[in-house]
Amino acid sequence: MIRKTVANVTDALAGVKDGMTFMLGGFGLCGIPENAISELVRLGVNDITCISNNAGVDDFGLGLLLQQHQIKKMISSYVGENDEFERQMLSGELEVELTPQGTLAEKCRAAQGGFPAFFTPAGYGTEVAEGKEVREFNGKMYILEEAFKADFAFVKAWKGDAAGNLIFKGTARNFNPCMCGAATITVAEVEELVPEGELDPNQIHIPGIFVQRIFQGKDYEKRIEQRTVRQK
Amino acid sequence: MIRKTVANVTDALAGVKDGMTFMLGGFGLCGIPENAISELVRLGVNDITCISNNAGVDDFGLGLLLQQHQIKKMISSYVGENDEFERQMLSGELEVELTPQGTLAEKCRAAQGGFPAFFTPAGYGTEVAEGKEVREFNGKMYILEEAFKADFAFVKAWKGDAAGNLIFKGTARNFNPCMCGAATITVAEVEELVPEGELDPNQIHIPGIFVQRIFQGKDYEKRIEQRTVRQK
Amino acid sequence: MLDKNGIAKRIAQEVEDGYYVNLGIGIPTLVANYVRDDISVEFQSENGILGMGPFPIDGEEDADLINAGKQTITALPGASYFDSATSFAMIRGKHVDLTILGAMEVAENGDIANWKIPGKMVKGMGGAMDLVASAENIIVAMMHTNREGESKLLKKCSLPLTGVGCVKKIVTNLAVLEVTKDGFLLLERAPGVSVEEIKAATEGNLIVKGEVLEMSI
Amino acid sequence: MLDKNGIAKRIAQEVEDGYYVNLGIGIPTLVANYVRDDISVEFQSENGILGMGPFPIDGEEDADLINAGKQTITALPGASYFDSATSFAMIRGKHVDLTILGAMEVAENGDIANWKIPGKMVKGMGGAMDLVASAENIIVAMMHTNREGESKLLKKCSLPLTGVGCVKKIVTNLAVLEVTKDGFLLLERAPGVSVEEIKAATEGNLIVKGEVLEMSI
Repeated sequence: MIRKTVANVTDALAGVKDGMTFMLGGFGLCGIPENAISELVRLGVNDITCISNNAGVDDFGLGLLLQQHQIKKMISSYVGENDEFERQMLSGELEVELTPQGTLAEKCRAAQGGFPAFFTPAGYGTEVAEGKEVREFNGKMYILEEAFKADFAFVKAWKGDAAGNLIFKGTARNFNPCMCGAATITVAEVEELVPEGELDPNQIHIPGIFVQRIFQGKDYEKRIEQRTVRQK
Repeated sequence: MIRKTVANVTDALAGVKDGMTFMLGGFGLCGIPENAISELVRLGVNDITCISNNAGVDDFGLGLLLQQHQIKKMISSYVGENDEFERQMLSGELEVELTPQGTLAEKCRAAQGGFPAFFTPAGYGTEVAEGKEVREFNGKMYILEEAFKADFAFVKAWKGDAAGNLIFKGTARNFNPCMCGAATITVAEVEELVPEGELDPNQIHIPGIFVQRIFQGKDYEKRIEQRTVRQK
Repeated sequence: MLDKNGIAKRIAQEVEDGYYVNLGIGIPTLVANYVRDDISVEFQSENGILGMGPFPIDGEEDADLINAGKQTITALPGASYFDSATSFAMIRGKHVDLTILGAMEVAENGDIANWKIPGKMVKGMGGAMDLVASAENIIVAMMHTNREGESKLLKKCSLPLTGVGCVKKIVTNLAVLEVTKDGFLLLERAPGVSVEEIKAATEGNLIVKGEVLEMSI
Repeated sequence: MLDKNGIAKRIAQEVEDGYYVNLGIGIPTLVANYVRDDISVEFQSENGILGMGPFPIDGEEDADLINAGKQTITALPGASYFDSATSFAMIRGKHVDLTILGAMEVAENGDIANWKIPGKMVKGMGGAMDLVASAENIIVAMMHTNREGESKLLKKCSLPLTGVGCVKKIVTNLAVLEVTKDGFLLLERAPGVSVEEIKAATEGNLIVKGEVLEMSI
């Protein structure tokens, strides 16, 4: 077994530099790599490009990096929950590339799987298609989208082992598996690092080959963005 | 919950006709839809096109359909275990389209996921690339491959439920998940049809939305092609 | 005239037995509350769940279980979780039978705009562009006019598009309309709303054929 | 001169700590037996397992657990199973560090042919075309000549290609060779084999620089 375990978040983020491109898993605040984000704030790396479906909220998630003006460019599908984001974007401080959510996921998977490009119908006839190749297949129009390129992918899983195998939980899975192996170095933080051989090989969501470093995360807040309930 | 259960293999294959294109899961004899194959033999449908990684052996798997000369065309990556296959191919009785294994898998997944085409490096500079678009991305050459089109996909899973959710076992998984939802109708046969709600939603390999019909298979032989062992 | 729940209630009538349905944020989310309980339907949320259930009972919220609107939810028996690429394989691959989403503007040719007001508001398209480019059956839930009373059913969208020629049906607070090659065909009036009122609130070409019945909800 | 196990033994020396390795059918499969046990290596089989172990103990074979050669195998702690699309994502995405496969012919420019003899034999390429088109580190395990004594290390392949300019290193029963832009660079001789014998058995351009040492296995 090839061991991927590192001692802590600092070791996990070794090599992170200004100007790099990062992928960050999560949907809203669900399944975000909280430890990696905190460490990026602590390290104070600047001029970064973040590929992440959302941009967090003002005081949590990627919002923490926005507060410190560490982000130069965001590549996301939906950023509607963050006032500071909207302010920086409309003022021109922040460069923003909005990408359809399914295209965002597939551009990650293309990078993971060695596909340079793929055709998708999403965005045909819209701003998203501008400057991109358009082609008809079987009477329907598609646009050509290219794989992402990133230096680090930061993902959050539920359980993991020393081999880097990952299991996600509920809808905290979202973009996390798609980003594993889609960057030069994939860093996985897990709620529970289990002894080797404990995970059923049949139930692993992401095989360790897609992960370079894994560590036991801590102090997860797992903040809920929209607490909605019904009465019994 | 939307119920996909049908009573037996005969109901599961309702609508199967001469001249159709079928996808069949499995790698070698591992994870093949034994019940569906037997029923295809019984029905005697002819002039069929089969998309399957392998062609079985002379007296099992797809070899049973070859014996009856039911197959007009095979789309496979490796057919080296079947003498009758080689005979029919070299004599010109059988049309054969050999496709790189990773391309075969992705052409299934493209059909499943609504991608009309994708670029892959496999086969560049070889016979496989003949007549196909070639393009350079980042200094490397790729060829454009299109999604499969099929009428039925026959897959075999380990466990399934009435919603059509599937869990595969070991390396019997192989092409089966890739073919689910990649044809007009996906038929899943399972070793164990479990009561609804029994499968952990976190451990489902294929969500039921990709499956139209599911049934409890029977009399699985699960033949081993190359029994290799070591001494204790 | 319908309120938001009324719109949701009317749209719920469009949901058929055996449908997989994707509900957008806002009014569409309410549709789940009104689907007949004698049919089998599964709700897909593009963040990665099929078989979504109602909101959790107070105290049983799970941070790892939300819908695309970031609301806490539950999972029903037969549910499954999956990653975002698989989720959009369901959508792009036409495995989802019905998509219900909101809109800022719809044009008489079926174009839709719902993600951006240049210079003012940019929330992003989320999964909407994938949904409208892929789905064969799209129903838009929206108010017929904006706060200034201006029509949102237009000859041509003024805002950046989300998708082209994709909307099939629209349910507003005033009416049910079908998008045809000649424009908005008026199918039903909301209770107490006249054809004239609907005409006045519709900038795009409105087609009225024979008597238009009041919807029953 | 080496036998098949000797070739496998020599190739095993190329396997480094932390490598994910894909082994082809035939001689490559034997390599697993000779990898040093003080390094960590994981074997990937393209039919859907990472962390492949040795053959099962007699009586413990599992029909649902095979390798790409259809042989029964076992899984080691830390193993995982996955579908074919994911398996080739590992391969195409360059996550596999070393690919070892057999060949019918290799050309001095690194072209390889191993899937078809027109009109005679067509087994198919299996995963080989994906592997050779994607891998950055490919070692070919083969006999230096065919049964008729003709060289299989050619100026140009005569059989239909599996991949172009992709082979980096070749280990045969006679020698270890590196594919360079000028041809086959002779790195090592098999025990008891002379440079002249290797020259005679190599149709493609053979480069001999200085003294060529005998390999130590």
